[in-house]
Amino acid sequence: ADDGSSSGGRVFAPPSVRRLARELGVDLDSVDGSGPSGRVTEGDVRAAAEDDGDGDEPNGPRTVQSNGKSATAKRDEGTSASAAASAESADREQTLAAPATRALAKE
Amino acid sequence: MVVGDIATGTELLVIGAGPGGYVAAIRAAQNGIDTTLVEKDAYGGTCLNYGCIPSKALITGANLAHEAGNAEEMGIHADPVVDMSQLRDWKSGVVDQLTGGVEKLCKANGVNLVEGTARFKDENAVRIAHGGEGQGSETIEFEHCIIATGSRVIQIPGFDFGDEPVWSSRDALEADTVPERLVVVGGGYIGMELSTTFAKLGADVTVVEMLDDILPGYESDVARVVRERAEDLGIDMHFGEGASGWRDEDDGIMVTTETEDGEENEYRADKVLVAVGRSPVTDTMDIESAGLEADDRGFLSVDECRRTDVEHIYAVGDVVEDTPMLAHVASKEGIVAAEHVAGEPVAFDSQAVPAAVFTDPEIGTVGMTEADAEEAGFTPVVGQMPFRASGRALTTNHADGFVRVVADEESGFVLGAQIVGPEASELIAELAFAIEMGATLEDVASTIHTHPTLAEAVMEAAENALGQAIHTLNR
Amino acid sequence: MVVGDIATGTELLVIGAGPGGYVAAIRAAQNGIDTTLVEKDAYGGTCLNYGCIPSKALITGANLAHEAGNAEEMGIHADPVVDMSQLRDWKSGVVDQLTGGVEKLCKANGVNLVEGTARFKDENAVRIAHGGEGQGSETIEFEHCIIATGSRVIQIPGFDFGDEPVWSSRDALEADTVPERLVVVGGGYIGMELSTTFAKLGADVTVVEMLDDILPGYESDVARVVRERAEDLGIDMHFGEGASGWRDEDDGIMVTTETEDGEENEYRADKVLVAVGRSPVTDTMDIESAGLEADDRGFLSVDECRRTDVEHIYAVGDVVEDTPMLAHVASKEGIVAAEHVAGEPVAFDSQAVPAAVFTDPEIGTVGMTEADAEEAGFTPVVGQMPFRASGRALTTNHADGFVRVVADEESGFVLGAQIVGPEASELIAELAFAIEMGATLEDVASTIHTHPTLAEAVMEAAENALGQAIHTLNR
Ligand SMILES: Cc1cc2nc3c(=O)[nH]c(=O)nc-3n(C[C@H](O)[C@H](O)[C@H](O)COP(=O)(O)OP(=O)(O)OC[C@H]3O[C@@H](n4cnc5c(N)ncnc54)[C@H](O)[C@@H]3O)c2cc1C
Ligand SMILES: Cc1cc2nc3c(=O)[nH]c(=O)nc-3n(C[C@H](O)[C@H](O)[C@H](O)COP(=O)(O)OP(=O)(O)OC[C@H]3O[C@@H](n4cnc5c(N)ncnc54)[C@H](O)[C@@H]3O)c2cc1C
Repeated sequence: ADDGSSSGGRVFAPPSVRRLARELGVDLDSVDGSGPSGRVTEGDVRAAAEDDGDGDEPNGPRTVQSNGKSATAKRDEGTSASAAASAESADREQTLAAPATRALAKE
Repeated sequence: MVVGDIATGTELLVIGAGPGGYVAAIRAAQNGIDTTLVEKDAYGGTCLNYGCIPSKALITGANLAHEAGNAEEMGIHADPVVDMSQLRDWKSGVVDQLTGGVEKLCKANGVNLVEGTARFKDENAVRIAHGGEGQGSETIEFEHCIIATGSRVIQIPGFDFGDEPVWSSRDALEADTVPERLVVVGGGYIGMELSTTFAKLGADVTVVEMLDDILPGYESDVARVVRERAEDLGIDMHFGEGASGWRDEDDGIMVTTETEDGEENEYRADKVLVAVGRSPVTDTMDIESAGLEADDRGFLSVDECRRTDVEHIYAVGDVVEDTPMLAHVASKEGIVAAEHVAGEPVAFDSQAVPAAVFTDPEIGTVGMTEADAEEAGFTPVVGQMPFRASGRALTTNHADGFVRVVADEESGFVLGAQIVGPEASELIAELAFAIEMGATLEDVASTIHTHPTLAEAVMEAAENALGQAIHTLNR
Repeated sequence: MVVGDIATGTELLVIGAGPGGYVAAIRAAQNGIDTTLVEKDAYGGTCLNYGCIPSKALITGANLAHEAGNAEEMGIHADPVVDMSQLRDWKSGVVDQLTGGVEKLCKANGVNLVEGTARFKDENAVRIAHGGEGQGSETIEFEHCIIATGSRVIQIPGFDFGDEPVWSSRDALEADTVPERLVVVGGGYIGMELSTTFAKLGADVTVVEMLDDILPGYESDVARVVRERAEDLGIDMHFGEGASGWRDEDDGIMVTTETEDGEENEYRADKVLVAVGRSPVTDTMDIESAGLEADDRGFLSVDECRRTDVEHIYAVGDVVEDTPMLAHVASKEGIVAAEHVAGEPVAFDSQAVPAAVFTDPEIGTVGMTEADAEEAGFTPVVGQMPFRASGRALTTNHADGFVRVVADEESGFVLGAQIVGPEASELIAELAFAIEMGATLEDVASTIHTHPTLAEAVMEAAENALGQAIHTLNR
């Protein structure tokens, strides 16, 4: 994993992962990325959220009801998902991993 | 018709229906927010009516006519005649189709549309003046507001857009004849796009630019490809000269310029296009009444959710400080603001903003240059692929330019890209996406790219940065 | 000149200098492997000499002439005349430039080049027969070998490519006049690319296809866009008919076809192009001597590193079973094989292989269709964006077609994409990359895409799949 210093202090993570971090109140700067060169994955963010304990306040905006659904509530189902479900999504993450990730796995 | 003042309320009021405002309004409505969109002129704003869309339509026509007329080496013999007023009408048809589409899409998503000019009454209300005499006005109260009033063209001393020979970009896009001689003041992207267009349509074009190259802000090897092509097209470029005025002549006009050390030059012309920039429209709607203040150039400062200093009032698009004045930036900011109003965990956190210039050839850039990367503390590695080594580029007969990828040497993360060449505006998309994804050079290099395509050059530039390009020599 | 048989040795022998072989040879040499490349005909193989490159060059010429001659609505009035032999010469110039480049690149990277035809002597040696009488032969011993001998056109009963009116794709690409009437046997991608080209150049084109639509293998709504445009171009398409033979007539030839229930039809023509497929070249180099056996159609089976059953002999490109017969697949396989020889931890593990068809409009596809995704056990969600709602498409006057993105509903992972429309071949690159990266719909949708570009339609298709497209209605 990358210590961040070589990367100009920037965190490398896909948009969906950045959004998830905001949702779960995870500070991306403090996450150790498990992807190639320290890229932060969805799994890393979820793990960081678990480590922080479940009671964390998301640093995102207030939750409003829209179309009868709450954006934060939608995502909360994801966080409280069973261990089995997250294992499954980790599997998928591996099979659908990026070229550099697959190369890493082979080495 | 309503005369007098009646008050209505809305959860979200969006002021301005350009790519910032209409996109924000649609997205907010999609999120179940009761949304009202006010526009004083035309749906689609500058971009659809007087900017991106009409300029690109004319460029298509100019390119087709010019290419077909200059393809003898390919065995194509043609002498195209362009009927400029027909070309203009076609362009207007495209604009109408799109602006009509915007209106329909707003309605279909449930946005309330109001025509008129908005001015703030206070922090929670605007007064809307409807166009025309005696059309009255109405007050709209809002919980949230998004300011998306865009920008207007900058006028310079000595050139009044009210005068017939003085063109703004908007006038140029409305032209129904091609001037014989056109002087273009300003070698920025709008100036160069229009210079190229009119040169291809047959005008004798002279560009006058204060700085020492066209396309300030772009690296010199990128600008050079466009400058050399402009020279081939017969465009006469003068650097280090500022336009000082113009006067009528027997035959057309005379445009005068001045160098820094006071030397004067004169250029004969029929029209003079002034394209020196745009400034934000924040001075015509009493923002002070809402407790807002613009900076000295008129921009509004915002936080990462696009909130102004007044928390429930957002600003997006050309009025926003620090982000580039581009349509796709306006739209992204509009989406962020709208989703934030709806309570989504969003931020304007894009790692890189792509930009395109539709000159000949096109330019597409995103993220950091090599110099930027160094400045940001990276040790950059750079890979390049010239289009003259691309099979697809040669088969399209457009092989000038190159793809350059900038990455962090140690981690391999892609940090930026500069493309100048055919379809550069499209090709930059993959690299913008790569940067957003936190992708490495290896990710780009080992993805199969279809043969024969220009996109292969993107892959090869990444391979070149890794020292393993196939179709160009590695350093 | 060497006459007689001398033996030399090489670490890696690559047979065939097409996009599979020359790319493998260059990459192996880059990795420090002593590499020899044998080619019997022309550097660049089918692709550069008789396939991808010349066909795309002619398409460029045909498109330009046709578009310029049909742009009255844009105010462009032209009556282009195409000098076919000049167009052909220009095309040949492009080919020469690229094949010359391949030769130079091989040399610059240190590949030993040998001209001649290779046949296996045993598992570790080939004999090279040099072209021409009395040129002798040589034996080359190798540690590793990569077979990249490509494919040849399939001939059908009743049509002998030796006969002057019977064209293979290669003959069509060498034509120096446009036949007045052309019958094309086979509505696959090569048949349709050439039908479109010749129709635009002025031929009366008739396509005869055994199956019930053009472009078998593509979804019907994708094929339909191309079929309808082909109809507009005056191409006459007949389905469910197989070509049975031809005969000379007073004026040209008569091509006869037969339907499944024995009905016969006749089409007058000047030339008949047979484009029914290609078969691997594995029957002319004594592969048995190396202990190899091809399947009944002539293909070689390989493992994920492209090794055949004989461990130190690899096969790449059109000779390989199961992967599509495409140039970029050949190149990727060549890279994998070369790097494997060099001891790198590689595999042909691409998640999806993009493919393009350069018809009017173009097609670009990658990965799974909705049906594929269902079959693979995903619950697919699909998003679509029609080009007629794209500002950029309208300004280019090419607004037929759409972008479709297929994803897994639960995870959002992008699984596939189908694009038919302008620059589809280029636009597919971003989605191929997205699939390789394991990106989600949200990743694509929230990446800023430059305005106005066709690539925005990719973003909007992803947004549509998420139920939040701006410029098209969501389901
Ligand atoms: C010639 C030209 C070419 C361009 N080409 C490109 C290009 O290729 N790509 C690109 O990304 N950008 C391009 N741009 C820039 C692009 O047009 C702007 O960045 C974009 O339009 C900004 O969007 P916006 O929504 O912020 O503002 P605008 O599009 O300017 O829209 C603002 C809207 O607000 C309305 N309005 C203002 N005040 C009020 C009020 N008080 N009440 C009600 N309504 C009000 C205006 O009438 C207007 O419709 C070009 C610009 C020009 C001039
Ligand atoms: C008209 C047409 C258009 C096409 N368009 C496209 C397209 O747009 N995109 C795309 O991806 N694909 C396209 N293809 C397919 C593409 O050309 C092939 O997939 C590609 O060339 C395969 O590469 P290869 O290296 O496997 O074989 P080839 O390119 O066929 O090269 C094999 C080489 O091996 C040589 N050789 C054979 N036997 C021996 C021997 N015993 N000793 C020495 N040398 C030998 C041959 O002379 C030849 O040069 C097209 C094909 C055709 C015919």
